Amino acid sequence: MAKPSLKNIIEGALLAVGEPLSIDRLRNLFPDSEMPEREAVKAALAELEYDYRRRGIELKEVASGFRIQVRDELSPWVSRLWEERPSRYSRALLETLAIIAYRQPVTRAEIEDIRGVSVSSNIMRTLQEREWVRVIGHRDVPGRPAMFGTTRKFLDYFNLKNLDDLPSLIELRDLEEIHMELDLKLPEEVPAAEGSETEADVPAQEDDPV
Amino acid sequence: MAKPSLKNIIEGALLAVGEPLSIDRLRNLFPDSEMPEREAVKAALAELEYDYRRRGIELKEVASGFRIQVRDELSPWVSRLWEERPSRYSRALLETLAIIAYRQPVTRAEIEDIRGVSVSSNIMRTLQEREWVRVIGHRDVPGRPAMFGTTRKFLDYFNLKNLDDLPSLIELRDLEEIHMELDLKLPEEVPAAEGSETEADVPAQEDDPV
Amino acid sequence: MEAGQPDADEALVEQIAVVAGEPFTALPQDLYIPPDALEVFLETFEGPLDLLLYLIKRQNLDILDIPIAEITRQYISYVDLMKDLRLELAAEYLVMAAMLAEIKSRMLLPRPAQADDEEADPRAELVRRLQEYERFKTAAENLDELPRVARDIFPAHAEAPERRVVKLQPEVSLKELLSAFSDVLKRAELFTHHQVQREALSVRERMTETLSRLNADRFTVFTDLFPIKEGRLGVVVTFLAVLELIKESLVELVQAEPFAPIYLKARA
Repeated sequence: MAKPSLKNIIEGALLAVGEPLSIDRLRNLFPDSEMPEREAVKAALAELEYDYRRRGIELKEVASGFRIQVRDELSPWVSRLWEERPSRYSRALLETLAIIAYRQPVTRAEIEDIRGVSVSSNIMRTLQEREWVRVIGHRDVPGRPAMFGTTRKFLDYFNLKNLDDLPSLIELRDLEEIHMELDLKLPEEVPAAEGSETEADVPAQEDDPV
Repeated sequence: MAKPSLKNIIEGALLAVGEPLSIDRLRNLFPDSEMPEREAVKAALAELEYDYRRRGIELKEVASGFRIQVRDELSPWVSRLWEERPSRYSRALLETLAIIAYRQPVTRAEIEDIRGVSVSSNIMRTLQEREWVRVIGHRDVPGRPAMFGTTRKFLDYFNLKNLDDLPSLIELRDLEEIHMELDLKLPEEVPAAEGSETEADVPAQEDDPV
Repeated sequence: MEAGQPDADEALVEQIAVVAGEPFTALPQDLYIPPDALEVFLETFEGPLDLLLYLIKRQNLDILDIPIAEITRQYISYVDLMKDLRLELAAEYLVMAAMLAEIKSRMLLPRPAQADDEEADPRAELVRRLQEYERFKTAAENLDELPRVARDIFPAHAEAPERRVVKLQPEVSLKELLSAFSDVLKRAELFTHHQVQREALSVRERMTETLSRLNADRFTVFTDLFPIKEGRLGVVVTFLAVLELIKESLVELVQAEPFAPIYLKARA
């Protein structure tokens, strides 16, 4: 066989690891003297993406790089390979994770403040064991509480490239303003809960001190 | 999207599990009412095999069924995904190498005599595998022990034109004194001499019988 | 596409509890609720804000326009129920009850007319917290609906070709080598009488070179050992090396008769 093409090597490597690889890691498959340019790697990835357009798999860019994954249209069939249903996460865990994702860096006390209940240590441990969340520093207040943030693995797991890809938060409405509007409008015209997709809300490191 | 083809479903399933699936397990991805015939599954597998003929992967039938695998030809590149970080060489190895460099041609017994301890076969093997040291003859004494000398690769690696570029023993002693002075003056600059940061925390693996 | 697979995840969005396989999407309006069902129902609240939000939503009220008196009454009756059922009741529920009671009493007080604009609605803080909580409650639901690895996303992997682990060779700096050697020297001085003296390394090197060129089976012509281009110094070094090799009995020297070519071979 002739020397394998860059595209074939990249495909082989991505399928052999089964997890995302960055462009740099892909370039490092080659000895220094043969290392392809970043542009060449990108071009090969684009070719692969094109090749897969009618296949059962797709190329997806997530936080830690590119990965080949089974198209989600196939999940009804593919998920029958596993007897066990994937585990579900409790609301407490998902709420905690959501607060960390949207409000990072955030301390445990701040999470508890938003949720109105204490956060169990179990949840914090689970999130850290799954490597979705990690301590990214300490707040400079008495007790120096740990501040939490999400990881690249979190983004990979939820198929996201960066935090901006998270669904946007619903907007806060101002009490006074709404009262004035209420006086003018019929109550049913006031949007009850803002739809998420249409909003151009800045989702990630939102920091409104309301 | 239209209903995925049988071929795409099979491809997705094989790549999602990453291990061989039998024809029966592939058929069981479908509810009873939609289960394809064995012949249809075989035909789809043959199509896949054909699709892969110019790719980095291939369809392979093994004892427990069919699996998709990365082509062997890609192994030189793909294997680099699992490169191990290099461990550091032990002090014993470095001393042995230095003695060979300065005292060549030299037998193992002579090295041991200088070091005051025995030299493990492991060390001699490592040095020869690295092609820094080789047997250049045998001393004409009982037992005809091998004599070792350094190679051109050794000089190349240490960026020396010839052995004369190695500091003389007198210079070495001066270097020591200079180092000691440096230790007193600039303690933080000395660790930099100990190789690059990538290997700093890796424990030595050479077994040193000292 | 959802047709084929049982839906695992819409669950918590709409339904409140599943009792004996039956989803409850609203609390029965009549007072009597089977105790088991009630217990499960009450346990699904994630805290006082969640319970309050439920009470408000159940009546299609706007968060911004809560009838405090009514909501407080309902809230307290739920908290009492939880106490009666000896559910583990987080202290936060009681704190919220006190807060509601306080807001209620402040709402009842007549507000001075001129202070109307400046004095905030006593509900403001509660509304802020409820809204904030609702945002993240929704965000959590959205997060739960995102495609997720192992549930909706299956990373593709194929059997790797023979998994050879490539071991990289350790790096060594010349300084390390030298420092190792000076250690040896120090020890050698301490433990033995072995004198390591200054030596012309070029001779040592040439010894190694010469020896490796020589064959044990075959003689080499003496003059072939001297590379002309190295000049006089090269000749001297090589000559010294050969002498040293002879002294150490490493090579054999043969000359058939005077002035005949000299041959060398390594000692077998």
